[in-house]
Amino acid sequence: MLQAPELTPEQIEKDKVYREMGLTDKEFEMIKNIMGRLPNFTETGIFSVMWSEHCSYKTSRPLLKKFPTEGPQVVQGPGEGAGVVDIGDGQGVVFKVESHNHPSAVEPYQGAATGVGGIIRDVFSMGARPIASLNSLRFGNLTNDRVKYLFEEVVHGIAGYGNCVGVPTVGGEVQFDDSYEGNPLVNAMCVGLIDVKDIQKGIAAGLGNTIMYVGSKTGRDGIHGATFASTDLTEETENNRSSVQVGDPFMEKLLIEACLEVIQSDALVGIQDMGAAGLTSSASEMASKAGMGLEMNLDLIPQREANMTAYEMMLSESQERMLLCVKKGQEQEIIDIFKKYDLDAVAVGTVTDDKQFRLYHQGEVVADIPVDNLAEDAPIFYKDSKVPAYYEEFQSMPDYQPKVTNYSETLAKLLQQPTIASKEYVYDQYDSMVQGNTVFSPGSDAAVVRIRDYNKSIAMTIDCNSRYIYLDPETGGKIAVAEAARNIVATGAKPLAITDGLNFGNPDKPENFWQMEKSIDGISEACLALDTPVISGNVSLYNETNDESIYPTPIIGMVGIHESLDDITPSHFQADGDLIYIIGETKAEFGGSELQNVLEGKYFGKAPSIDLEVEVERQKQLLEAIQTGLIQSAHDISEGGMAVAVVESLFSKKKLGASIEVTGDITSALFSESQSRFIVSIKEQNKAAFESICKYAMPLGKVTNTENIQITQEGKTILEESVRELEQLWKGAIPCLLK
Amino acid sequence: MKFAVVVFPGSNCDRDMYYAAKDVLGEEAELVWYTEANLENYDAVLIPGGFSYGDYLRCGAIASTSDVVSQLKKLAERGVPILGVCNGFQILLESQLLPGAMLQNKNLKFMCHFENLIVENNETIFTSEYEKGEVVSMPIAHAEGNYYCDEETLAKLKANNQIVFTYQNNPNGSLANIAGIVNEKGNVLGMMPHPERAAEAILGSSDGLKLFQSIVKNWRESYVAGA
Amino acid sequence: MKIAKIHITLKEGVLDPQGKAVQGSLHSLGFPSVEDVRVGKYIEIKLAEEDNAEKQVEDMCNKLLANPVVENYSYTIEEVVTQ
Amino acid sequence: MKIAKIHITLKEGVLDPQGKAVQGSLHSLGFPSVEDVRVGKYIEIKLAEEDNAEKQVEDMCNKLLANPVVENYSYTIEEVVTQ
Ligand SMILES: Nc1ncnc2c1ncn2[C@@H]1O[C@H](COP(=O)(O)OP(=O)(O)O)[C@@H](O)[C@H]1O
Ligand SMILES: [Mg+2]
Repeated sequence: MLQAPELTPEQIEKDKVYREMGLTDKEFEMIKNIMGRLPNFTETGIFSVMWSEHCSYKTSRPLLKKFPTEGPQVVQGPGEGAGVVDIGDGQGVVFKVESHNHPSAVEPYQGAATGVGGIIRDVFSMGARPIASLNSLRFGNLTNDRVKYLFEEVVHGIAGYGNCVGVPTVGGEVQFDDSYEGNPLVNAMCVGLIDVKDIQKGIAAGLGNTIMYVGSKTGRDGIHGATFASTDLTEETENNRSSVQVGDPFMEKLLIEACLEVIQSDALVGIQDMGAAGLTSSASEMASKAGMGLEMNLDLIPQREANMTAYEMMLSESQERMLLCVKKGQEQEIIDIFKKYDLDAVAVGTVTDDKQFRLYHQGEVVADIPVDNLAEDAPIFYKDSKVPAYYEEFQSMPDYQPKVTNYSETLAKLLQQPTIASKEYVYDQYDSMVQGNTVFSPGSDAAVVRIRDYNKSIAMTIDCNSRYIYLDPETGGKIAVAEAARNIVATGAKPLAITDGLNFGNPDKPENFWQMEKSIDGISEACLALDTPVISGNVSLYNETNDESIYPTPIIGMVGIHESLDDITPSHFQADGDLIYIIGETKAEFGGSELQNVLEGKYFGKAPSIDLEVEVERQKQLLEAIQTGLIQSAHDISEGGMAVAVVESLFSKKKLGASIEVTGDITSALFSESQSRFIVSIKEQNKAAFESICKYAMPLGKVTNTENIQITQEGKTILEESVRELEQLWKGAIPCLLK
Repeated sequence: MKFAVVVFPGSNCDRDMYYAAKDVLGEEAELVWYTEANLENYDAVLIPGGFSYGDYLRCGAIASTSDVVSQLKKLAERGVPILGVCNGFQILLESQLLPGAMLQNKNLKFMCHFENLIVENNETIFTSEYEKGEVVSMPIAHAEGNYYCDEETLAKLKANNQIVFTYQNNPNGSLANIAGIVNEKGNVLGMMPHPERAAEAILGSSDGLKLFQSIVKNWRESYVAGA
Repeated sequence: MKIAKIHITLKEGVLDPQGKAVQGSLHSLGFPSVEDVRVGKYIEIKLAEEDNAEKQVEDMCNKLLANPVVENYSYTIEEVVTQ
Repeated sequence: MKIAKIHITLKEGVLDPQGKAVQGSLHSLGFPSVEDVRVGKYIEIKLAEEDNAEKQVEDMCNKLLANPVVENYSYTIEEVVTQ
């Protein structure tokens, strides 16, 4: 920890102390030029957190520009606390994803909990009521105790915070791979509902207006968290325990209710949460966005610990804090609203017009920085990019041909792969139903939450198959978006927009930067094709341990809308006698497949191919068939292929079975991971109407009442299993690994 | 009929309860902040689930020390229907409006899913619309729903027919599979499962609706018809 | 200033699910000699006023800190010498 | 038989939301003299084997009972005279 006694400006320069704070020599030179003098200790700290990757996107900004961010549905694109899309009736849906990877590696319960808290604050600081949370998790394989501990505690932390704060956790994903062993990923997404007229901005406008502080007191929590999130995890950072913040979901719940009341007051000018880099980033960004300056007296900041320095206060990442800009003279209105919730709103500063970020502490000016340079002029780095050798090798390999002899055994094994197995262990711990609007809880392709008082609901999902992205980042990036959209469409909703959580290794390695570049290309292309612009996102780099990068993991969070509650479509088969169809043709594609992992213990070769035009067409047709009322159930085909998708469609309380007839190569038919495919079931009488809309649909079989899955080829049985037994294997796999 | 939904700091099923009473049931309902509560003007009181005071110390403990609880005690004596669900049940226990205490679930984890309940007693104002022995499906969502009381209390609960709901497959370790109990007088019901989350088919079950309907029907019969 | 150190434990006879779980984990971590585990709370309260501390702490335990249905409490009160 | 009495407390400087809530409640219950509340755990472990108890308890604390990132621990070990 960097601690008092504080060094003089000269010492900071001479001993290059700024390096310990994460600034490079070149950045320090830039700071000297901006300031026209040497920065003092506090100022250097302020620059270091604002110019960290986490706050400034200095490495990723050139790439983020490639994302399509516009469309008639976009009310608010990237740039504010979260993005907003229009869902009609004057309403908008607000959403964003955020990572908390490094804090979760050090203290998994609190790391995950505060990740949830942070993203919820981003959403309600826009003026929206948070209505759903999702999360995307990555761990090493569940074979060692540390990984099990991380997994259990991360889930426990998400539950502990999300359940208490009263936002249903309705969906998510968990995958396991050795590349995440030392560096788990914890990405949390929050979705909010807002009347578009109520959208708030994080601005400090109006000369002389008052800056107010609300929420938890400031302690020495997580000092330098933003910088910490922007460096590799090493033994040393493992021991840097002071970077851990503790969450208080009860305080957050009070803040939600109070802030949603406050936004109705005309005394409020702007509001922002204190996220990464706490007071520093919220205050300076609010002033800079408004084209103003800002002064704060740090003596007035509510403090939890004695003798805090200006540096500590400005860099603290204590949780559950908000910064407000309030019209001068109307402070009391704001104070009274917070009072009801036992919260103190404290005036700590004023808006100025000199565009300086000026801080006083114990009667002295402790920082005086041109605010625009601080908030917006972080250097941009154009990193080198290089095609990794492994990629060229994979591309030149002949197509991988798995050898399967026992289909039953293979299916059973696939169902027990942690990535495929039931995640009930995880989501049973989440309150997925609070607020009383959850139509589809976790376990469905996408979660569905109805919008009260209207005949509509929203579908949401979070997805990323990082193995495909590792094998081929551009194709994998397209697949990630397309797969998210498939999940949304399968429930009967029209995809609207995405948020992205870009998790990568150290960008200074040209191969890592190439993975980023290419996957962003792929994501952008798919977003254009599917008309799902990027409205918000987050970047987390330096996800490495001992020089080993994680798989490139750009997570896609997507939201869609059901134009009528009647469109809501389950993923499970519904009734005996219904016809089962497969939409989309199957090729012998096994690179990056779960089957490859089962047979070879690793992933290699080419990722499955994807044709975005075909993808769009199939999704449109399926959605039309659903909206016409022709579909009983729909489920997308993903890891494990058709056989897994069919049995998953049977894992419900309905006590049904299926008989399936396959053609061609059996291994491909059952286990290939070809893209752009769905399993659907329809009532027999809708056969003709359905076939005329879904051009790519082929009959696959029938729903039966036997609780058996039977797969035949030309009348010959190649697999017959009890659905209940398969379900037990699928449900028991993760609990069993944790024992 | 007019329901009060008492909102404590940290309550989070308050709106769900309010909508169940108002929109689904079509009765009058108001959200009442705990410090501003004058419960005299209501015909029944609903204490919603959530995490009052963050569930810190013990679930419901801090809420049970607030002034509104003394009002609840008076209403309970007067025979006003009081329903506490989940955290509301925990608050009733901590206030000693109902006997017993909650321990952590036996697997030490929060659990959220539908459970089958058996209606053990359909002769209360809360359950008269159910059949005795009827199996109903409602969600649970709690980490501390493992009901405990001493043997003497359990014997009394049984003797007075105070056990209203039991779990068909005990999920949390509750003594005698207890999911919900009433006070001796029969006008205070505490239960861990959420009837308000099971009041509309679109949410997965409408089995909870009859509970609210029972309250309204019995109230109409005793007050409106009698008046 | 005084500091009250309060121990809150589950009554004998009341099942302690957390204690059980900890015991199980300790066994599997290789501590077979563990025969029983009980998990309770330990609360430290700093008191400004000097008079009557005992009565106050007793009251706090009865009114809030312990649930008499399932818990017992005990406490000690120490004088803190302010530096 | 021995009994280990283990106290697990939050490290100084680590936020204790629970302690804060209890403090607020004690104030409104009429105990204004309460200046600070910290809530920790108190664990009692009965140990069969007599040797090496100290080392064992130390190990248990490190491996399972305390989370070294946010918590401190201390313990005493007492001889129990079996009646
Ligand atoms: N990968 C990304 N794609 C699109 N927008 C992004 C991405 N990363 C960040 N953004 C946007 O940049 C803005 C700042 O993000 P961030 O610094 O993470 O927010 P906060 O300060 O609330 O933590 C947000 O509007 C966010 O949506
Ligand atoms: Mg933010």
